[in-house]
Amino acid sequence: MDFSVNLGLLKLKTPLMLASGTWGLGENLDKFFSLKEIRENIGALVTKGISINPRKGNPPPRLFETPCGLINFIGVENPGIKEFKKSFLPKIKKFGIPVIVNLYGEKIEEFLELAKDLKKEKVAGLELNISCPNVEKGGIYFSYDPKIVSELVRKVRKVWERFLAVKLSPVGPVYEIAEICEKSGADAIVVANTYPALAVISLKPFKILQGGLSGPAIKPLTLRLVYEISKKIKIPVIGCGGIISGKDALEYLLSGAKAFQIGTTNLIDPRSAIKIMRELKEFKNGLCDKSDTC
Amino acid sequence: MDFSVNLGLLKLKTPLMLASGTWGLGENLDKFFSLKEIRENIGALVTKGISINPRKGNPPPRLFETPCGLINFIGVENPGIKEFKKSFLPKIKKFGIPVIVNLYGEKIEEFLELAKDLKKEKVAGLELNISCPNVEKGGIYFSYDPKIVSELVRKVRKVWERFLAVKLSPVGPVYEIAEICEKSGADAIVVANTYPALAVISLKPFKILQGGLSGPAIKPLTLRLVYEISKKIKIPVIGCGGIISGKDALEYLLSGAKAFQIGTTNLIDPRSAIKIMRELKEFKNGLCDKSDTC
Amino acid sequence: MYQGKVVFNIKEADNIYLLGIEAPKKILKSFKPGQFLKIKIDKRFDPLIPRPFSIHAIDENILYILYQVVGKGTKALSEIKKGEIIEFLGPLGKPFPKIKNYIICAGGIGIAGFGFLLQKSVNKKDFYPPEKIFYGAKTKNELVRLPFLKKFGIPIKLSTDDGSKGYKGLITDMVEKELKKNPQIILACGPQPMLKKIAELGEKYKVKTYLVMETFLACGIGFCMGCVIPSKKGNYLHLCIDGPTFLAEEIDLGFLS
Amino acid sequence: MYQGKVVFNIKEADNIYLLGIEAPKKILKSFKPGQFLKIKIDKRFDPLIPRPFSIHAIDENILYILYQVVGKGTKALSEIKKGEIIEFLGPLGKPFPKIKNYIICAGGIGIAGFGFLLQKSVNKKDFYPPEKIFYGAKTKNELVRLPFLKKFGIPIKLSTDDGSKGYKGLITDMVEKELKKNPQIILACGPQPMLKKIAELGEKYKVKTYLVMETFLACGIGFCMGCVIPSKKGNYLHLCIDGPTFLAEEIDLGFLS
Ligand SMILES: Cc1cc2nc3c(=O)[nH]c(=O)nc-3n(C[C@H](O)[C@H](O)[C@H](O)COP(=O)(O)OP(=O)(O)OC[C@H]3O[C@@H](n4cnc5c(N)ncnc54)[C@H](O)[C@@H]3O)c2cc1C
Ligand SMILES: Cc1cc2nc3c(=O)[nH]c(=O)nc-3n(C[C@H](O)[C@H](O)[C@H](O)COP(=O)(O)OP(=O)(O)OC[C@H]3O[C@@H](n4cnc5c(N)ncnc54)[C@H](O)[C@@H]3O)c2cc1C
Ligand SMILES: Cc1cc2nc3c(=O)[nH]c(=O)nc-3n(C[C@H](O)[C@H](O)[C@H](O)COP(=O)(O)O)c2cc1C
Ligand SMILES: Cc1cc2nc3c(=O)[nH]c(=O)nc-3n(C[C@H](O)[C@H](O)[C@H](O)COP(=O)(O)O)c2cc1C
Ligand code: FES
Ligand code: FES
Repeated sequence: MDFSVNLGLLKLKTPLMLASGTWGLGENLDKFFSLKEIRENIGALVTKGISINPRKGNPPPRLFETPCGLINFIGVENPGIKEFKKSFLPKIKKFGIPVIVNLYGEKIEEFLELAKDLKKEKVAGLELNISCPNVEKGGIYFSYDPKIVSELVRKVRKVWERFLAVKLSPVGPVYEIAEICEKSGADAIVVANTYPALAVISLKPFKILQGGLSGPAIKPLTLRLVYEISKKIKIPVIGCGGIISGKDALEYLLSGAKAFQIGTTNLIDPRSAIKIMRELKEFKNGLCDKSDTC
Repeated sequence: MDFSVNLGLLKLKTPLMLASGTWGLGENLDKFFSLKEIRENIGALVTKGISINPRKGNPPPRLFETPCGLINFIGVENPGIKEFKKSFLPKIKKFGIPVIVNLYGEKIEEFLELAKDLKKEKVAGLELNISCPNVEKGGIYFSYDPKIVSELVRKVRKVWERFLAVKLSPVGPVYEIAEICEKSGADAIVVANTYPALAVISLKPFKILQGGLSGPAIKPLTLRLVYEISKKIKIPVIGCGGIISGKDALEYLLSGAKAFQIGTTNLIDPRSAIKIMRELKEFKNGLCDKSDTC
Repeated sequence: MYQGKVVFNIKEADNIYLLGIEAPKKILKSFKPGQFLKIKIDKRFDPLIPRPFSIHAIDENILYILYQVVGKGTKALSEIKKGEIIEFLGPLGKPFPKIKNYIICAGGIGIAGFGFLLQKSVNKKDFYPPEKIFYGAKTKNELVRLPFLKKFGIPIKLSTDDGSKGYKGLITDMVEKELKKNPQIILACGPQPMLKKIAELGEKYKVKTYLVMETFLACGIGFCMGCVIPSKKGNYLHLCIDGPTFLAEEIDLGFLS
Repeated sequence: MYQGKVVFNIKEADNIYLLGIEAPKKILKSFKPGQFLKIKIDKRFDPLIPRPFSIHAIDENILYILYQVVGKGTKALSEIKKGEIIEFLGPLGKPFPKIKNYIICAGGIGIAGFGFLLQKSVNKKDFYPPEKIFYGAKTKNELVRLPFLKKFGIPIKLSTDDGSKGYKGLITDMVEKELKKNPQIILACGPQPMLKKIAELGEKYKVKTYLVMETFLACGIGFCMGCVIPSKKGNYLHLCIDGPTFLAEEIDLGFLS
């Protein structure tokens, strides 16, 4: 079965991408998969968010399990672009699958600097994480401000000629942002990042954890966003939220996504990608058996 | 332990309210509780959404279970205000607990007519459901339009002197809407209604169900809204989303809610209210044991 | 909800289990044939909503449920072990209609609820026994609980899709033959295509036809309005209050897939 | 993930269970004392994330886990029956340090991981046995697996909060007495207040002190960056890669509650 997908400037061998932050920087892919498995199953690897300077991330606790979900409050811990290029990129390039670098910036300038810095590198594309506070606008999230997103995408587009995706936050003026990404020259949008959430981790003393919710709990919410957004824009929508099985992935594809990313499931089982692709094939086969139209 | 709460114009014996649509019109309360249990445990009963004319609701399927959640697509099936007043209100008044009528309208005029119609009735308060399409504005939801919500609340406030709550949708400009409800004269806001969601109910033929997501899956999302909104406004916030246990309820109270509503859990077990109040008492006792400050 | 102790949960056939729940006689006495209960599998939130099941039989203080594993709820139920406690609510829904001179048509697990009807119609007081039982399944292996059903002495006609036991073909073929000879009231429970066919036969042979329907249920007690069945009049009936048994002529079967 | 068959899952004391998992020897051979595994309870999504457990012992092709029920994951684990299959991933984390002339201090279920250390230090090759084991619990009933621990012939000092067995009081009191007489390296695992106290004693008596730490883990393999422990230098260590055993002097224990 041919699973290849065409995302404009980027062709993937399978629609499955490893979502940002759930496979570290990807340097350990070959610890859990054979090279053959990587190339046959993983359409692309999206790195953890990369910032200009190293970020040590947030204090503990950083994780909390909720009903069918996981809240994370990692704070984009990463070694910074320099170290990434030096110590990680050479390794992950060798796996022979497209590498998409997820960029984390708190000013438009930072995204631009990161994009420029990667121009000479062998990376297949960029994914702009706009669920970050914009320090120039008093910390309000990029994703709440269509104008800023427009400016951001246009400016990055000017300096970056390869595949450019924007990863949306599921809250805020989502549809408007999706349309603006398309107009501003993005090649695809990823729908979506985690949902702002809160957990009470201690009743007395009262302690809370605020972070992003991921996992099966959010699947019905993101699936709806993918369905609605992919009716509104022409560039490919990449679905991401709560995929655990091949059936989940197929639901995203049928709801309008051209490709999909898996996140939390990698944390449950690092070999999820293999399982999901196997199930997806079985499901597709099952559906095709009954008619010719698939 | 005294659990009474003061919501301005409304005093409740306990902070627990039965959420709209999850106990029908409430006429069967005494089938599952003794009168004593009702009065000691249930702070208030919120009716299913009531519209001017009877509504037969949506075609099946109306329900779908998702991971730790439930999608419903009921479509506000209800007998209409006239029948409600005639056949249901007399019954539920007798239980001796405050009755709050949840109003469903698709025009501001409809809400006003309903409010006026209830002025002579023995109901303790109104809850305005603004997660409805506004037919005068092309079907966009009331909850997406702060101006319309402001007009709606002001107008209802003029004709309704008793307790008036607005039930927010968790999507859209939520904070703005919360502040506008306060300014426009609402006595309390309920945070929140269900989350727009989608489920694939058949892969082939591809069939979907769009509706509102409720249950434990959404608790971390609504808990965050309650926490954030109750810092922003002074009128009481009533938390509602995914409460199954006394601990869940306590988390809402500690996160800023003055009272809470239980929905989906009633569908799992009609006697949930008793269980939740018992657990809440035990938890509160447990916490108080260790210090004097509670 | 009531608590019941699982006294057995045994495999009867591929994917079909017989569950025995011990519960106070006082509670069990209130159940009538045709009614159902909902079972909360355990305290975890996945699956979240209790699942509905017919009463297959009641012996003293033991409630029997005959069920088929089709999804995560029934899968989880099949993993429950003897000695564990489960919570259930019931009786829910309306009993079977009080009819005489009728036949039963059951497809697959649709047989489950008729065991209790046979038990309760022995004394011909509140319920009457059927004239005949037509019971079809895919294969011989899926025709379950035959010894139990046979002990009531009512003629049972069997069919299997593959002919591994009884008539080879659809059970509705056998029902049609019977109606041709002898038009009688039908009470049917089974998969949607079978119910549709039975409704057609009922119309064709002008006999009163009762269908036991299914929908996904949440509350099971009329609170949520989630369990609707479209009626021919254009309004909606509620399975958990008005059903699960409906007169075929009142239902708009177009919604069935 | 690997699949293992549950061969027993028995209650050792209130809330404490011993789980035996059958798995290929080839896999088990790769586990070293101090390392852990993560267990996916079942295919349901509640609980969602696998939970981490130390290896308590390995006998032939059986892996032993000693665990305490504290929340929904361990509750669900305790309900798994003999014969069921569970999925696990491991070995994860770093082994215990290779140290000589040291004492072990275990509080409550903190004893779990030391059984395997004792097993593997019998031949004094990769690991050395401790001089003494200090093991405290709330009551006599929660001091578990004593016959197993005793069979290695290492002196075991016991304490209980209520004096129902051994010294009445905190196990750290006994450790302090020992250190006064004979300062030695400490390897400790137990509740946070115990670890804090042990770290203080280590500083006071100037002995190298190793603490086995806990956090909530997601991946357990360095992917998610969720398992951080603040270091004295101001950066974060990752329990699943750098731990779970840490040198007390390197950790900023202020974050413990
Ligand atoms: C009154 C009544 C009595 C019953 N008695 C029995 C009995 O005695 N024995 C027995 O075995 N079964 C009985 N059933 C059926 C039984 O309740 C279901 O098989 C069970 O609930 C399935 O649960 P599950 O979690 O295993 O499957 P689920 O995972 O819930 O789903 C099973 C199948 O239904 C589909 N589905 C689920 N929800 C919807 C929806 N809203 N719309 C469309 N498709 C959906 C799923 O995709 C899947 O294919 C009865 C049902 C009713 C209503
Ligand atoms: C390396 C390692 C080895 C271990 N070895 C063993 C062992 O051998 N035996 C054993 O019994 N246990 C062991 N544990 C502990 C065990 O993993 C936990 O007890 C288990 O994961 C609890 O799961 P649960 O679902 O039962 O509890 P949960 O429901 O997850 O919670 C248990 C408690 O922790 C709190 N909690 C959960 N997450 C957070 C958070 N992010 N922040 C603050 N508080 C939180 C909860 O409120 C609750 O009080 C080990 C832990 C680690 C990290
Ligand atoms: C531990 C963790 C770390 C994450 N880090 C990032 C990140 O650095 N950048 C980003 O854009 N998304 C990040 N995400 C979001 C995921 O890429 C994904 O969008 C989200 O988890 C939803 O998908 P899922 O439900 O499959 O996990 C992270 C998610 C998790 C759970
Ligand atoms: C079956 C069902 C019907 C509902 N009907 C209404 C309604 O008519 N009006 C309304 O404002 N909310 C309605 N709700 C929303 C609930 O009142 C509640 O806000 C929501 O379910 C979240 O709470 P929960 O997670 O405790 O269920 C309904 C919810 C369910 C599950
Ligand atoms: S299942 Fe709720 S009304 Fe029927
Ligand atoms: S648990 Fe994921 S990095 Fe340690």
